[in-house]
Amino acid sequence: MKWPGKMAAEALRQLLRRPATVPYPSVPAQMPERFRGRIVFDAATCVGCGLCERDCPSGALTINEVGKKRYEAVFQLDRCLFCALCVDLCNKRSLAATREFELAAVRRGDLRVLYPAPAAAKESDGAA
Amino acid sequence: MTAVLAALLALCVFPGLLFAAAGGLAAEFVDRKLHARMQNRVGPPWFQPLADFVKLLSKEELIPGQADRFVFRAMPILALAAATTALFCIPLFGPRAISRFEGDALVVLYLLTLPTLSFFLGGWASTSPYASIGSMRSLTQLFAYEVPLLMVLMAPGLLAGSWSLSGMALFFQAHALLALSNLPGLCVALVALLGKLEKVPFDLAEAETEIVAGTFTEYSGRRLAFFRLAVDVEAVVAASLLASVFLPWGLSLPLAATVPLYLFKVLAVLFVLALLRTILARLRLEQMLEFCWKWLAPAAMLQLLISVLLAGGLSR
Amino acid sequence: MSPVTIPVGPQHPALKEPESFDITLEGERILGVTMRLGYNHRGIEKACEARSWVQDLFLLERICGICSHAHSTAFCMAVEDIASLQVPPRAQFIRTLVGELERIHSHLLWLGVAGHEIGLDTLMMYAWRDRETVMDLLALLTGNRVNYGINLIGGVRRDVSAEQLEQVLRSIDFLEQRVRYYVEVARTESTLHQRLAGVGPLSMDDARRLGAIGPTGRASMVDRDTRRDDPYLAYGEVQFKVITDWHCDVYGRTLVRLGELLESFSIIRQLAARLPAGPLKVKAPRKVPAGQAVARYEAPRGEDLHFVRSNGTERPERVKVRAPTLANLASVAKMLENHRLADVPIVIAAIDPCFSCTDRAVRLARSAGCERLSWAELRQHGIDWYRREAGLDLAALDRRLAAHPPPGGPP
Amino acid sequence: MPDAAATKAWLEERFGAQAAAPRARRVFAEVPAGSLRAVLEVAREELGFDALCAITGLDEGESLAAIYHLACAHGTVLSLKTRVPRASPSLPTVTDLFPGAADYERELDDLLGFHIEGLPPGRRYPLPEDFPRDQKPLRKDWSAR
Repeated sequence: MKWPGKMAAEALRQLLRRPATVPYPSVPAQMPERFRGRIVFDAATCVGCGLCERDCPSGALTINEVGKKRYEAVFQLDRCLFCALCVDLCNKRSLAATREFELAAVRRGDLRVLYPAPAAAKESDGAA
Repeated sequence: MTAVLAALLALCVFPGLLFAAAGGLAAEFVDRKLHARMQNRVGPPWFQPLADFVKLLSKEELIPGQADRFVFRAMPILALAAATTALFCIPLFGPRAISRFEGDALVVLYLLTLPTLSFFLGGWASTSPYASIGSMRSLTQLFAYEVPLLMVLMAPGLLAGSWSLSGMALFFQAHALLALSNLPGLCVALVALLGKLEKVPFDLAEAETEIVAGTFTEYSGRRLAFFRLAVDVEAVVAASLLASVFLPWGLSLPLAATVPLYLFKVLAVLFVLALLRTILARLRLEQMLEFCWKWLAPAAMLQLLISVLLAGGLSR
Repeated sequence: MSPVTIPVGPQHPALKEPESFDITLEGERILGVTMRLGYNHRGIEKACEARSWVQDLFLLERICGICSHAHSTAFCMAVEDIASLQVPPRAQFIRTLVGELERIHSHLLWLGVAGHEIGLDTLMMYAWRDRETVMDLLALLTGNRVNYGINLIGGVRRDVSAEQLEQVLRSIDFLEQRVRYYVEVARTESTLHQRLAGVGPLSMDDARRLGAIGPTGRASMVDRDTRRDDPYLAYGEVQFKVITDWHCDVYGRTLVRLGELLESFSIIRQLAARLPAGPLKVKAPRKVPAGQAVARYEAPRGEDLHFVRSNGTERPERVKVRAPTLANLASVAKMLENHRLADVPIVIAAIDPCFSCTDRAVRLARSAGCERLSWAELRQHGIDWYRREAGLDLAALDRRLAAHPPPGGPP
Repeated sequence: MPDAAATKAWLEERFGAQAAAPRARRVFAEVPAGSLRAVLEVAREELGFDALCAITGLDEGESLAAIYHLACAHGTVLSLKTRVPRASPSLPTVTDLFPGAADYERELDDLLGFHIEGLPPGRRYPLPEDFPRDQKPLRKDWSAR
């Protein structure tokens, strides 16, 4: 039997329930373990084979040799499509996908991330 | 001098512009919050309607090049003024309204129709195809819900033998049980009100997915803010009207009791309106006309018949 | 009243993507519809010819945000066909599992959009709330909510663990109960029924003649489903019904989609129960031998066809994508004939259009007599207006923006 | 019920076309442009290939080619290729046989520069109205820069 207002009971039930909305960003969002977020680079283990750079679908990643067997990585986050193919291709596990996804920036320059080569002083750190 | 001051006070504060605007914004908040919670959402904070209003006031106002500038500009003011004026004749916290005279029930109805007419004229004057179609729809709709609404509002008048809202309220203070005979009328009025306030399922005039914003498509900035405020005020005025005509109980109690009672009645009306718009889909124009003439108008006739018979019985 | 033409699109609340329908009306009645497509043409087919096979896989996955798995799987199947790769059964099952989860998410999305188009926003809120469950599942299994990136030529990239399967089954149980509720609502809520029944009719003959596919065709009794007719992945090993409906209108399309949701739940349960053990992928050659292949995939919206031709190099010679919406668009004009303006949004929505898929360079439609402002002029106008009218000085912000133009702005 | 082998045999016998069936439910064949419409029509009437899934346009250097992908209810896909000289790439329309094909044929025109004889008038697809008419992006000698 068709009748208007079949959803009334459901609608009234919702009044007693907590809203389903996740109050992001006041409550941080947790991504699952396999999430493909920002890629991090471990310069210490990189051997500069260039597999990642060759197959990156959007050319977001470049590995530069800065000294003898020392490599730095430059990521263009505005080009990266977060497929994490580079992570799968890396034989030395120098690349890893993180769960970090809040990558918005005001300036395009901020989206260029440099992971310096090991001897170039500090630990590899993120956004400049 | 005091009379002038009192009149000014009534005009600007209570039950004039300030009260109506505050009430309208509060009504919008209640409606939006209930709508959101019934959809399992959080909904806006209490100041959201006010914030929207203030924001719109500060926005740039664009008037289409081909629009009739006078009509385009005047209509939001007319809508707001008409809706606010109607409040003067409605008994709020007691059986007697600020302004009362024989026939004020019809004046209130007329004043409540003016906003719809102003939407029509405003939309028509803006010459955009979306607005024109919205205008045509709002006018067509008007004929569908206005007649049943008028009929059910006449019914208590027939019973009370008065064409004044205050007169009706006074009558039902004396005959509280008789007011129960108007409950079918209340149901009809609630549905008709959805049409008057252009809410789902009768929001054809501003059906977002079909004609963008309908009559309001070309409005922006201040004028849009006034139009939206007018709709809010109309909601609170219409809810007050229904509360005083169909739920007239307890109006002669002391003020400390009538104020919460009034709020309760208005909130109850707003709740039903919010529920209806949450669970129904928008009807098409011809479906709406069919519904109003096939179901709503006969129901209103029935209410009229009940009232006539009862009135006949009383006079005997 | 003389006929008026109203533009629905390229920007319109009823459309989620830019396409343009010019609708000529007499009162509320539609006299004619002209479509203008192509706003989303991004030259992906051309771009594929300049990239390596594996790069193309991820590019093609981004044709569409909703049926991304459909495109990437269809491409993989075509390439594997050319290179004669035997994809391990476990990989086939995982691809099928993700494909069916994608169908659930797409159909629930559609249900919400349909509710919104006819003013029943509550249905949208509920359907999309429930859809979050399947989005979270997809993120859990593949690593992202859309653009799953699970495919690789020759197999899949990620395994599914036993705990994950359990989580999938739990969520499926919940979703099934919700979908049964939506079926109940669709069948009994009269305002909903009034807005759907008899709207956008497409007879079986017309559907066949105009080449309607997917749920649009099946709701007109065109009993075609690539999953059954041309089995691929693991579809040959599971039992399912092809849902058809005789209503031939938007109501029928709703029932077909809801019925397909229930079938998808059953398919997923069968897949979970029979997931074979084994490797996840075989090695794909870098240079695909010369050849050509046609792959068909039953995407949520209908059959997705990929034609791939290789000339034995690292790059494909030609990749052709025919997304389901393009095949269904011809029917839309037919459905709208002599109908009412109020039905336009739901009729367009009812084929579940995905214009990004369809078009795969964005320019403004130029019309005579319009004043056009460039981005810079528009911004300057805003700054001037706020300074004049509201006393707000946005010049400081302007200077900062001038020093660092916002991403995406024109040079 | 036309499976791949039967379809292949039918094409070879009836039209003397070169056909191949590389796997189950897939048939590729080449027919001259002149007999394209006849083959399409007979394939639909006699073998039940009643759905035109897509038309792929190809640039093969000296010539342009179009592949008509036809499907039947039993899952077999018949890909009929026809070649036309690059200098005069003219093909007859099939919109009278398959009314849904108009957009596919417009695409052939827009992206590869086929001339489709008898295509009913309509707006361009998929390129914008103000895109130069002589630029055909999917030809191999065209590049974005």
